[in-house]
Amino acid sequence: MAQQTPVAGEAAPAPDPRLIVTGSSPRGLVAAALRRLRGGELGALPVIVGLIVICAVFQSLNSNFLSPQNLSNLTLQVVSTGLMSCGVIMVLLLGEIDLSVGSVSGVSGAVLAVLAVNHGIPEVAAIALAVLTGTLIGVVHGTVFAKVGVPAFVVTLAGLIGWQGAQLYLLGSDGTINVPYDGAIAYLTQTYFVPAVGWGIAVAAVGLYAGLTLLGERRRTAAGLPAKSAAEVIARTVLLAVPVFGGVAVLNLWNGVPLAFLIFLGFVVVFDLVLRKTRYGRMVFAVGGSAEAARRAGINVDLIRISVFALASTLAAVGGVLAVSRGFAVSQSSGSGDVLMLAIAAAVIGGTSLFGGRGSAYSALLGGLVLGAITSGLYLLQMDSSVRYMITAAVLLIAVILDAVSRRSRRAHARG
Amino acid sequence: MAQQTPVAGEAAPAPDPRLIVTGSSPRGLVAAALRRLRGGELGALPVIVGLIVICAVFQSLNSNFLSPQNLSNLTLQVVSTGLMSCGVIMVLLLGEIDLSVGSVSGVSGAVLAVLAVNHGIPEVAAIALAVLTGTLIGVVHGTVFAKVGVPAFVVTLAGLIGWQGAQLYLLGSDGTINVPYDGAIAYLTQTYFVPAVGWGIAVAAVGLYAGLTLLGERRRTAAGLPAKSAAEVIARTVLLAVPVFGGVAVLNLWNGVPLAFLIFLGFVVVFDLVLRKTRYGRMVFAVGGSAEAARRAGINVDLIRISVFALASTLAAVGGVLAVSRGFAVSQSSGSGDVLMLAIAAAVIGGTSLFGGRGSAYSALLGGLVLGAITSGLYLLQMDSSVRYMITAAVLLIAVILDAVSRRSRRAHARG
Amino acid sequence: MSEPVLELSGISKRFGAVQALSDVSLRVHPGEVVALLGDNGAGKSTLVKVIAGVNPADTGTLLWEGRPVTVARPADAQQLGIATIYQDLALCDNLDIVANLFLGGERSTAGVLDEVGMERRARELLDSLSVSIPSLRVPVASLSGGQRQIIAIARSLLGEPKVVMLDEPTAALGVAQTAQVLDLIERLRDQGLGVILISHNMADVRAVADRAMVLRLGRNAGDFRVEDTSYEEIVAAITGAADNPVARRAGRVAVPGSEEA
Amino acid sequence: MSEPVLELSGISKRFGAVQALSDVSLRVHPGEVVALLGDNGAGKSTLVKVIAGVNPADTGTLLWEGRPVTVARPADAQQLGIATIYQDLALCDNLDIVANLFLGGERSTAGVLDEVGMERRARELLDSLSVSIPSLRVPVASLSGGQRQIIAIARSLLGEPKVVMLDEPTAALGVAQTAQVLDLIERLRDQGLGVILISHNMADVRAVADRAMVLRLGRNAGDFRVEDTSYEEIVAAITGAADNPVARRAGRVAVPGSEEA
Amino acid sequence: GTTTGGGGGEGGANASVEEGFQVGLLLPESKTTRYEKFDRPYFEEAIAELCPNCTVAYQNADQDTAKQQSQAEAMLTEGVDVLVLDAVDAEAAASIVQQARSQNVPVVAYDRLAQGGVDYYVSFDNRTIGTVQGQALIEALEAEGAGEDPEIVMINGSPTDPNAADYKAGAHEVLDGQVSIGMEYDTPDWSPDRAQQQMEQAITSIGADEIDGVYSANDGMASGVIAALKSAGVEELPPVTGQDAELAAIQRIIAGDQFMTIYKAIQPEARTAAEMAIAAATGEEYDGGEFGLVEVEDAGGETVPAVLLEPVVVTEDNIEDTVVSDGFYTIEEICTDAYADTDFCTQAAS
Ligand SMILES: Nc1ncnc2c1ncn2[C@@H]1O[C@H](COP(=O)(O)OP(=O)(O)OP(=O)(O)O)[C@@H](O)[C@H]1O
Ligand SMILES: Nc1ncnc2c1ncn2[C@@H]1O[C@H](COP(=O)(O)OP(=O)(O)OP(=O)(O)O)[C@@H](O)[C@H]1O
Ligand SMILES: [Mg+2]
Ligand SMILES: [Mg+2]
Repeated sequence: MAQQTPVAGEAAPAPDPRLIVTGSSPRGLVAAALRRLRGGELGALPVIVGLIVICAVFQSLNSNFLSPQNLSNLTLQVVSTGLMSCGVIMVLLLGEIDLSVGSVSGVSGAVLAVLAVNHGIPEVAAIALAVLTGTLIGVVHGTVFAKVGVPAFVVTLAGLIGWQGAQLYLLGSDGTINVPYDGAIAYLTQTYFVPAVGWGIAVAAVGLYAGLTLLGERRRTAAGLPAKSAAEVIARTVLLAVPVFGGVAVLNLWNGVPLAFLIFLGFVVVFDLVLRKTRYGRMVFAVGGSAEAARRAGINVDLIRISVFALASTLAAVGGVLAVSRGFAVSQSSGSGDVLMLAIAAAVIGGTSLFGGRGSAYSALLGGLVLGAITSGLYLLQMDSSVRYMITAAVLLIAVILDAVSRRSRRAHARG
Repeated sequence: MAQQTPVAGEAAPAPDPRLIVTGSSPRGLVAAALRRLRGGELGALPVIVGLIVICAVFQSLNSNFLSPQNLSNLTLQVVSTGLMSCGVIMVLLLGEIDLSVGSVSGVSGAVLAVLAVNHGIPEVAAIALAVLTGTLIGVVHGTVFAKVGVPAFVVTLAGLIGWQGAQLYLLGSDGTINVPYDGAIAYLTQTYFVPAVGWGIAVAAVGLYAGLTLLGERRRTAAGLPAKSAAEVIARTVLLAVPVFGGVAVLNLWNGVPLAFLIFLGFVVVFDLVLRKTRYGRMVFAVGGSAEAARRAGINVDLIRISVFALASTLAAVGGVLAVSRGFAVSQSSGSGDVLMLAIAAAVIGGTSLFGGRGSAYSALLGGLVLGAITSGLYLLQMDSSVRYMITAAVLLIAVILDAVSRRSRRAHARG
Repeated sequence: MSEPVLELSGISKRFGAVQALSDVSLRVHPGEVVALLGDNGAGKSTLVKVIAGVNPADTGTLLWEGRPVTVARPADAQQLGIATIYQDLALCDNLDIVANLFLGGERSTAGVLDEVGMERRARELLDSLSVSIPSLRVPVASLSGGQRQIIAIARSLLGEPKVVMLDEPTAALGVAQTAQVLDLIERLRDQGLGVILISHNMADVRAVADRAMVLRLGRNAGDFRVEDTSYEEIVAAITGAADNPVARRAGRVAVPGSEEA
Repeated sequence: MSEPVLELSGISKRFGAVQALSDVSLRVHPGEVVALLGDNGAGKSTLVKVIAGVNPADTGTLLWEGRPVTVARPADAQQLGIATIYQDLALCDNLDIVANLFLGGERSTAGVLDEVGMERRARELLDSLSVSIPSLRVPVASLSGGQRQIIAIARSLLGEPKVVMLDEPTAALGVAQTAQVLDLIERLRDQGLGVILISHNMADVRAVADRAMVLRLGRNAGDFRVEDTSYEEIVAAITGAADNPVARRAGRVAVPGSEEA
Repeated sequence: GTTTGGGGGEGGANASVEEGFQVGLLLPESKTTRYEKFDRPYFEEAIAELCPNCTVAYQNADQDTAKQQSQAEAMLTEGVDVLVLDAVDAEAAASIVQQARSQNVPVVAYDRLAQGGVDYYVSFDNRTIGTVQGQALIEALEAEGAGEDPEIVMINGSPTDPNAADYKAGAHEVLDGQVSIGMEYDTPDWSPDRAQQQMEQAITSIGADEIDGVYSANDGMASGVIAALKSAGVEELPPVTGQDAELAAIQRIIAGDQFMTIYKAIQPEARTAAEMAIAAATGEEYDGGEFGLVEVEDAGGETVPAVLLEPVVVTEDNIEDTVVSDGFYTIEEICTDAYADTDFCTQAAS
């Protein structure tokens, strides 16, 4: 029974023979993509497909849906909640939750309006102070959570209630405060760039992406590490260029690229880079993956937690400022209602896990667009609220089912 | 340098010498309690202390707070959300979340009113159908979550929106539907037991507890297992008897023990027993602790998940029925607003973890009473909404800080 | 020899870009201890999970007592009579020791748990494995690595399996506990069970195994009768080379009791 | 002998109702490998966590190069120059191999990670430990038990520690990898580092350790020079009895290569 | 054995003005300005004047039916002698009325006719308000010469707020047939942000130039509507309606952005409620004072003696005669820096 079939010995540094490598030929790229599709490692693709399906359906029901004007509105409609989502994502990456973002956006908006309108402080200074208010609030939340040990859910629930009280208190009995149509505040959402600027930004963005990626891959090759081929970089650049240039072209057909949307995109890109490319981002993921492992690695877990809550509230405040800018007013109901739910939902729909350590800043953009598109489309179709609610629910489920199914196949592979 | 200090050998079955055993003398019990206090293993104690502090403060500010009438009202005020909380706890134990409980309670209430009032179906049958509606909804949620793999957050968010739509649709343009003041529905919350019945129930409950515990401990002793001493059982019985008899005495000073509160207590006790004493409850904890370990142990994880969501929605429906009973009406806003947040918050404040596998059905009772007491007390003190919101937030934090601090010391001991 | 109780052939399993198992076959007879050997990452645990239904194979067939069966879920494997001790133990950290021991197989009457019976049985079982655990009612999260491993091993003895798979069961165990587990494996063999033992400890393998099956980079790399094979031969099959760090180290150091036979 | 780099005395630690350590002392000199031995649950890992600042002691003093220090957090221990490999590895399952290797000590310029540099260094390090890992960019959750352990070991080599504590470092390792790690420990000793090695494998201990410190039920139970002490003496100290399962098993079976020297 | 129903409690028609007693005031929400800024202070003033020894207990329900019920219970616990109830949901308020009755505490329905047999009722009728808003919009459209069949957008209140349905029904009564309704929305939570988004979709769908007027059920949503129109680059805003006479709305009116708002002369309403409350608590008959008493029938078929007040349309032309002369707002409050150079403020300053 003793039989022996020795395998040919290999030097350790040789690539592992079990690793399935696909060439860099177009066929190889497609094969790799297909494999990832079957393996459930699709990243954001299912949600993007979901978004495209939603758009196609609404467009077929109402031809105004994909009109430049509607798309232009859509970009502005998603900005405020999208920014809050961006902050929520940071907190979700930690494996925690922030219920206060809506109230913080409301109270920051109230601070802004009270300072700028009632106290006559220059609008730019008022904006800065409003955002700072958000930061301070976040530091308080983070400290109570990290240092005292109150669960984040309870801390931010108290924030949700308490800051709403502060907002009512600040606005006092007058309630709504109007802000001028022509100041720095209004400028934030009322500015559109002329076509040339839009094209310039698009070219710069795509160019930068291609350039930096190529450079990075070249450094990897030089260091003897596996790197993406030039063909793959080009393919990726093209995949990025299509929506960017397409978007700019469509927006230029209406008023141009809106400043507010660029601000939102800017935050998303910066947060994505911070999360993926910096020590700080690495530490956030580490704490979210295993706070104890991070602590044992010498990471100051408390500091990371406090800073993340501070960032989340800061972004909520920025979102609040943009909401004031867009509505030319702050009222007692600013930031309440379904704002919180939408901000968290956008993050989750975009693919960020509620359980920590997995997600990306782009979830805010994608999830926000999915939710924005659903609302926008249903308003265009004009239905009874009851029907609208039910259809929203159905579309929401459909938008994530593709993602869920692919994730499920991934889950079946996970080590338990 | 070779020195050897052998330790005296011990037979394996002897109790481990490192285990610190305290006698069953009163002093021993107190010592054990103090040790657990320092070790942070306090269970529900910090929250109970928080509740007592809240009550003392409000009573000192307004002497009506602890009046029999107010306490009687308080018991009824916590019932509906408390029942929802009870269901939420099951879902939290799984490590998931259910955002739909408010909407499910609303839609069940609407089903109840439409059937009983508009269609003239007997009220008892309508109640049964309304609760069944909840169960079916829960099965749908659970199935989409467990089988399709959509995250529970998204499924129940869709539920939150969709079932509210269904509620609006059911109520139609009429909006609010009133239910009779004297039918089976109203009976649920309008019934108070005469003093004798209240005392009877109290005696039966305490007696049962003492009897069953003694019996259980005797069986353990017979089996040669470590058991609680009779002194400890007596001490525990006394600790239970004080609030039970006290509560009955106070409630009897007003209208008597309310049926609705007994229903709530009944659900809490039954769920607690199910969770701690049955195979089903064990499996729920196992799935919440590690779904993969549970699966490998041969547990049908999907079935557990579906059943838990079904239970949560069923309880939400029961809560909805009691809300209708208490308000004599169902309206388009039933179940919306902060109902959801309160239901989840009660569970978390009561000590159930958001991360699964840790908690108890009593959280619903304790957390519900904390929230109810805060609200009730602040109403008695009559403040501006803005101030009331801020104080609610502050009191909420205070109520859990003791728990948080003790938990933090426990956390420092946890294996990472 | 009797008919194999479990026979696998052509098993392949892929995770993303990694082909963890390619065309692997394995045979276990009743009353036989088969050691599954291989370098780190060779695919041993993956094979165990395939058999246990945790991660079903992409392709390949599984014969149980001669009949082809499909094992799609862990419950299927348990039904057949396969008990598994996983390398990562698969315990529920929030549950106490008794609850973990009986997980999925709780003793109950009409759904109500028989806590007293379970605790007594647990106490007996753990005492027989000579492990000292202060209290049976603490969550397993607070146990030491070896204590956890003993819990996982004890668990597999509660059913009435026909095949037991142990994935590095003694990795975290003390010398006394290891000896007990080796005794246990021999008892299982004597009772006519098929045993699959994964271990990196050649001494343990040589002590209890009848046959050694070597995996290398996800493929079969040899099948030896342990009695007839030298330590060096097996190590060479595992590392895939006669010149390996073990041999090099053995040539350099000469400490009494180092693992070469 | 030189001044101890690390010296503990009177260390006690309690978890709830369990007194895990009572009045324990320990000494490590530079260039010395101290084996910390004991049965499962004896308190070895607890002692390591006390030294590493993960679970600070209730009472007791800690001298570092003769000075009394307090180690309240893991970062404190790292600052002193103590590198630790934990029994439960303490990896972030969601991060990839490179990220885990450099966790807490990322190479970066102005906060921006130097991924290329880190990945190259990681590749070198892992190759030197002769472990085969298909790709460095997969989350460690998907690695085999031994691969994870190697990651944790490699991690401790990245800093410039003065004392390295290894809590059962070779438990999940293959024969080749174990040999590499033993070589590594010897290299560390030769570089003048103090090493605390926890292992249940007596062969490994005898191969590399200079001194053996035995814990039993949370108390010191012997301190031996490995060269001068027999296997039986150490096992007796660990199990607390001359008549123990190991001795019984040794008397019963006689398989070539079983662990008695 | 069980006993059904409440019992006990003091109160009832035996209090006296000389000794004083406690009046409970229950208001529905704090997110529109009027309740905390006007209703409550006016009511407290009136009580202080009419019954100096009386005290007023006050609660605000934050638009939550269950909360209002709890608040009412707290007041009954406190032992109030009469409840003045502005119901979140007039129908669902029946349970409060029921409970008060069982403790012999009379109830005055304030602003909204709570069901269940209240003792008195004073209000601006919700449906009438909708009618008045719609009428004003039609007149404005005619004045602007919008021509045949003008196209409007309707932004109604919250689908979960029963009062919103009343406004909506009242407005439809006059608007249907007179104008064509291009788009119509119910706005969750009365949210200005939602109103803005809905308006943007309406603009996309209809085209900014095609919209001749906008019916917005309240001032908050009007602010969102105007923001949407402004953002779409509309220079000449079509008439936009409102309700509540919020300060911000008055300012938008003088700036020419909003066409009208509904001003409810809250002072007389609050004073009437105070008079009714005192009468009910002391067991006297209330005669209706200067407005006269009418009888209305609630949904349960019970007749309730009531005072019905007329809502006032506020446009740029009558600001001074309404909100300013009533002391609702001062010129200084209205004419902040941002509005100093509007026609209204320059005139007022001169
Ligand atoms: N869920 C998974 N996803 C991706 N790759 C995986 C997964 N599970 C295992 N692998 C890969 O498959 C290979 C085999 O892993 P396996 O756990 O079977 O090794 P092993 O032989 O048990 O090693 P060890 O002796 O270290 O336990 C490894 O390279 C591992 O990275
Ligand atoms: N966080 C904790 N909470 C409660 N008890 C604990 C905790 N950590 C360890 N213990 C207990 O302390 C004792 C010593 O555990 P420790 O992990 O130090 O053992 P060990 O010597 O490392 O054993 P092994 O060889 O099995 O790893 C055990 O009885 C264990 O149950
Ligand atoms: Mg393995
Ligand atoms: Mg250990």
